Amino acid sequence: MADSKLFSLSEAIDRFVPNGSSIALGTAQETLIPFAAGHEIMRQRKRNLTLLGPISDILFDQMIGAGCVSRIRAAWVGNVITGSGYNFRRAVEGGRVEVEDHSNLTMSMALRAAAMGVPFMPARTALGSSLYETNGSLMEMQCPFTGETLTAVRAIQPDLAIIHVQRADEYGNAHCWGNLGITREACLAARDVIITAEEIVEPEVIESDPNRVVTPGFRVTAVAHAPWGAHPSPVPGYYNRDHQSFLDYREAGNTEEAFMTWLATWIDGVEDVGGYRELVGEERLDELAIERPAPTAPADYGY
Amino acid sequence: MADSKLFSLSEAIDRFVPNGSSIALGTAQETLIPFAAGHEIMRQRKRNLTLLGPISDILFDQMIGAGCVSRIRAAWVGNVITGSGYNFRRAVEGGRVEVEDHSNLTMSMALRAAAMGVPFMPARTALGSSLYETNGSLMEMQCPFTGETLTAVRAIQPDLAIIHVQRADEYGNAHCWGNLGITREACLAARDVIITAEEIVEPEVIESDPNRVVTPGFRVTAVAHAPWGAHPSPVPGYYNRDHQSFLDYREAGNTEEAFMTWLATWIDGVEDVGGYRELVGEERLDELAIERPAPTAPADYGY
Amino acid sequence: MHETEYTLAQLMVAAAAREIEDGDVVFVGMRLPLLGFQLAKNTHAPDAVGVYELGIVRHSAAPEPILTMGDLPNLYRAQWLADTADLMGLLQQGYVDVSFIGGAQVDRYGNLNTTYVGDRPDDVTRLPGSGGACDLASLANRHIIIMVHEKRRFVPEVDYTTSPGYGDGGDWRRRVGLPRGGPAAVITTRGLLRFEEESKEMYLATVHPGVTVDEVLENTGWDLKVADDVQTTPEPTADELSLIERFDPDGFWTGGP
Amino acid sequence: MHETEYTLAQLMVAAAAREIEDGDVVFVGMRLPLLGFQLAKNTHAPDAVGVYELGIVRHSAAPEPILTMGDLPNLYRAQWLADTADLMGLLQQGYVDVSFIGGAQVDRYGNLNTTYVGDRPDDVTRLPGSGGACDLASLANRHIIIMVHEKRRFVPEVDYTTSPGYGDGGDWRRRVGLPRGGPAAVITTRGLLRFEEESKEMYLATVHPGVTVDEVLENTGWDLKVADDVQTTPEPTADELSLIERFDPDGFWTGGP
Repeated sequence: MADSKLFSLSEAIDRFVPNGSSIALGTAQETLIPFAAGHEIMRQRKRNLTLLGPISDILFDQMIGAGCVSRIRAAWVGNVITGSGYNFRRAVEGGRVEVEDHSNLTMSMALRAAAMGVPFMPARTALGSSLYETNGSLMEMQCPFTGETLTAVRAIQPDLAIIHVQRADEYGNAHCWGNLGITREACLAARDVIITAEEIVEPEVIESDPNRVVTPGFRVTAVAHAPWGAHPSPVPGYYNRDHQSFLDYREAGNTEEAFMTWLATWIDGVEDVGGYRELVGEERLDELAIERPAPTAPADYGY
Repeated sequence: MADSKLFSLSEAIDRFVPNGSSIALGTAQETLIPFAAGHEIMRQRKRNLTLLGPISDILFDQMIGAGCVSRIRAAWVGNVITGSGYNFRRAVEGGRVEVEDHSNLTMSMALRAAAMGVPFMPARTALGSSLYETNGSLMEMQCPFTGETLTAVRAIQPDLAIIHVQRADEYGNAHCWGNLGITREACLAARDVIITAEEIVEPEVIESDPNRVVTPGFRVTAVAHAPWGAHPSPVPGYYNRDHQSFLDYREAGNTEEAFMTWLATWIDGVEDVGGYRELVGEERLDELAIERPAPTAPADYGY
Repeated sequence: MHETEYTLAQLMVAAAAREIEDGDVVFVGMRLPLLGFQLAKNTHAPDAVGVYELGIVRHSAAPEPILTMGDLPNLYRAQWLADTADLMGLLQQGYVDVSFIGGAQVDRYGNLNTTYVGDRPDDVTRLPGSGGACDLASLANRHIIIMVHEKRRFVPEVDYTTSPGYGDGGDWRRRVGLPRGGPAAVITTRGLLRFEEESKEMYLATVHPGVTVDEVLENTGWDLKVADDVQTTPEPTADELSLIERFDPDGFWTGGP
Repeated sequence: MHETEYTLAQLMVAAAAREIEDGDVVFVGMRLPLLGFQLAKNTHAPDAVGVYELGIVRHSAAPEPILTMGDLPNLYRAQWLADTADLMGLLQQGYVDVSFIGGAQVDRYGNLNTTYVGDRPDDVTRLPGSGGACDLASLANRHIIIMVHEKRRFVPEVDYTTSPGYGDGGDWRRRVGLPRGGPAAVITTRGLLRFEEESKEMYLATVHPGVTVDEVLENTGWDLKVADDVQTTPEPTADELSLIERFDPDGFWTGGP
């Protein structure tokens, strides 16, 4: 059997996220956002990172505020239910962060191109838009067969994809369910994949349903156990979205000072995701619990 | 709620498979081959069909032998465990069937291009091969970013995709598991989708696991109940591969005369998949049953 | 702003719902459209299909109120949970009938800006960006724009085209290679605007109850065309209001102005 | 053909297994390679990963003998069941270390034909076609060819290049744009052949027990080069034979000649 890939989250981030890395995260968009991993990256003050994603729901803004980020290649950075991300806004307006402006479609095609091992993907979006002015990964092209004008999207191969899943085994085999966003493409495109999981389970659990496996285990670099590791975003089967945290964050990001207080409290003020959970408080977490379970009808893989 | 899309298999084929249609089938390759649907097409003597697929395990050969087919766009046509398909061979050598020679990769990209709504997909395969001489859907191109030489694969939009699945509801929502081959692309690319299913179940069963749904129900045209509808190919969770049928078929296809006897017996000699099951015989089918069930670990979609 | 028995947001949600036809495949966006789709589903468009960029396709309505499309009730008993790319394929193929997007700036041809306001690179305000908006504006058969109607937002020409409308008018979309679509309506805090058949220039179609045409013109940054017979935007019915309140019980999106 | 305590097919399976290194990602083909991979997994390459074009990735060996890659035991407890396109992505990215393909015709540069034998369009024999063979020959880091060694099959130039080898030799692959790879060995019914470093021309490396070099030359359609020190292909060990018999208990693939 292969060697275990199980690490503590802090060790996984320390070993596999060098300064200057390009990282795809938040790939499922509003669900399964790897907040615990992002927070550990902030705690370790990684530097000059490039963040890749479709829409990003406050995690990118937090990592920018912590000074970890020099470049963003994404479709949307902000706070989904309140609007702007103020650290992002200040960093861009202050010229401290470079942005490549994607749409959800161009970002998914950039990662799919890398996942397919080809240098670009053709698309029909963004023609006539200003995205061409602020995204060097887009180029107009003619279809070799029909002559139609298309948008060629250049492949983006992340150094890392960091994803949060429901359950994984210690060898990197993981089950992920719900809306997948661009998670599959990101994992297949990335050189290394780091998985944080609500639960670490026996390999038999994962092997019982190979169609639910998010990416082949042999491509995964590290697995870390991070219960509530996607809070305040929702995890299908585990907990609901903590809307209040997103609402509170609007104030936290509002000014540089306010954010420094937030950073000192929620990141540097706790040791790990366990400390974070305590700070959120059991009562608050209990309110997010799944109250109406809805298990799947079984499928059979026997012979 | 939407209207029911449930039809008898014979009515579904009669209504939705006009002569001259282009049809993707056998998209999971060796598993879940829609034999019952293919046999009904033969029974109704549909004409001038174009068959699309990756590798095809004897079904294409049978449909060619029945005179239903004028064109093949596929990567491989034969009998996987014995080799050549003799009806295919005779038809091509006699100039009665036109062939566009694909590889599994070029066929999957041709369908994915249509599924993505773009006129082509770039690939790195087949450069320097003779596929270019017998496949007008391939063209050399340069990457607009890197200048690398690539194979552009032209989109193929089938009139129909016909797939066999484990279970479906009457509205076209279906669960399919196992190796998927190019099934997802074929369904998303096709104008119409016909589904044959081992079981017709309540919508709640399908809705309990939306990640296992093979294609969105609103894109499906018809659903037909066809137990053992993939025999002699295997169906995960339902029955194993009937190797003897594939071995027997080698002789059946060997000469035109032999095939006419096979056709009279297995297609025209039975009324439907029910009659086919009787002809195969209960004892033989029992031997194919799943002896070692292996149910999946449940996932939860509650809130 | 309004002194009636419904809020402006509720009026706009009802107007958005009316843009959806039964059987439509709707690419549902954030905020008010999220409610507009649910309202249409529960009134005149029971067979509409909702597509959400995260990778969700729904035929039934979510069983509980949701604040955002990623809330778990919106995944429960979905028709399909898949990859964003799969849904982008539906969009590029032309299967999406209508979509909704909001913005910070719009111009007379319906071009929308949600990225940079001001002069790049130095004197600019940075906004969140496209998300899926550029894709929806490029590829849906029609799209609906939701706007706060202010002079600084209704400008002769947007500073940045995040989501293409009709460019500089006429057959611009065909010329740049967009396969179809364009904005069908702009639902604002003051009225509802549409686009001329040939020129593709925006014009005022209806004003909301209590709003005058002059008020709209004063709050538009160019010489806005006005329909010959400007009507009043229909008020939400009692049934519509009770449904909207069911979907947004705390008035998070549709509470008072 | 052979009068020993093992069959020729068993010898070839053992030779195929030896081409797999531990940790390799192996794109497993039909017939003998199916057994070669299982043999390697159970001997010197326990950490090899098997990839099957149908959409299967396996780390553990199948729990029961299988006749073909689509047999349900080959799906049971797979590491991943996915789309063919996903695996083609692994292949195009360069993650596949080694693959195996068979053919009807091969030439001195390892170009393989499994599509048309004879002169198109009139005087031809039609074979099944590429399947995934063209992709594996184009994109795996190396591929192994399995052949019946007959003069009519070992031709100076193939009638149709289904699966590119080294074209006309030298740096042909780079010239036509193939990103990597090429045949590393040809395992035949008479011996094992490899390719010269520079010219990429095929040469005889080992002959199977009981086969002479002359016999190989007589059955090759061109003036085949021969290694200075032609060795004898190692016979399968008793352990290897018992494993092969476990994977192919009825001798379907490895029964007598």
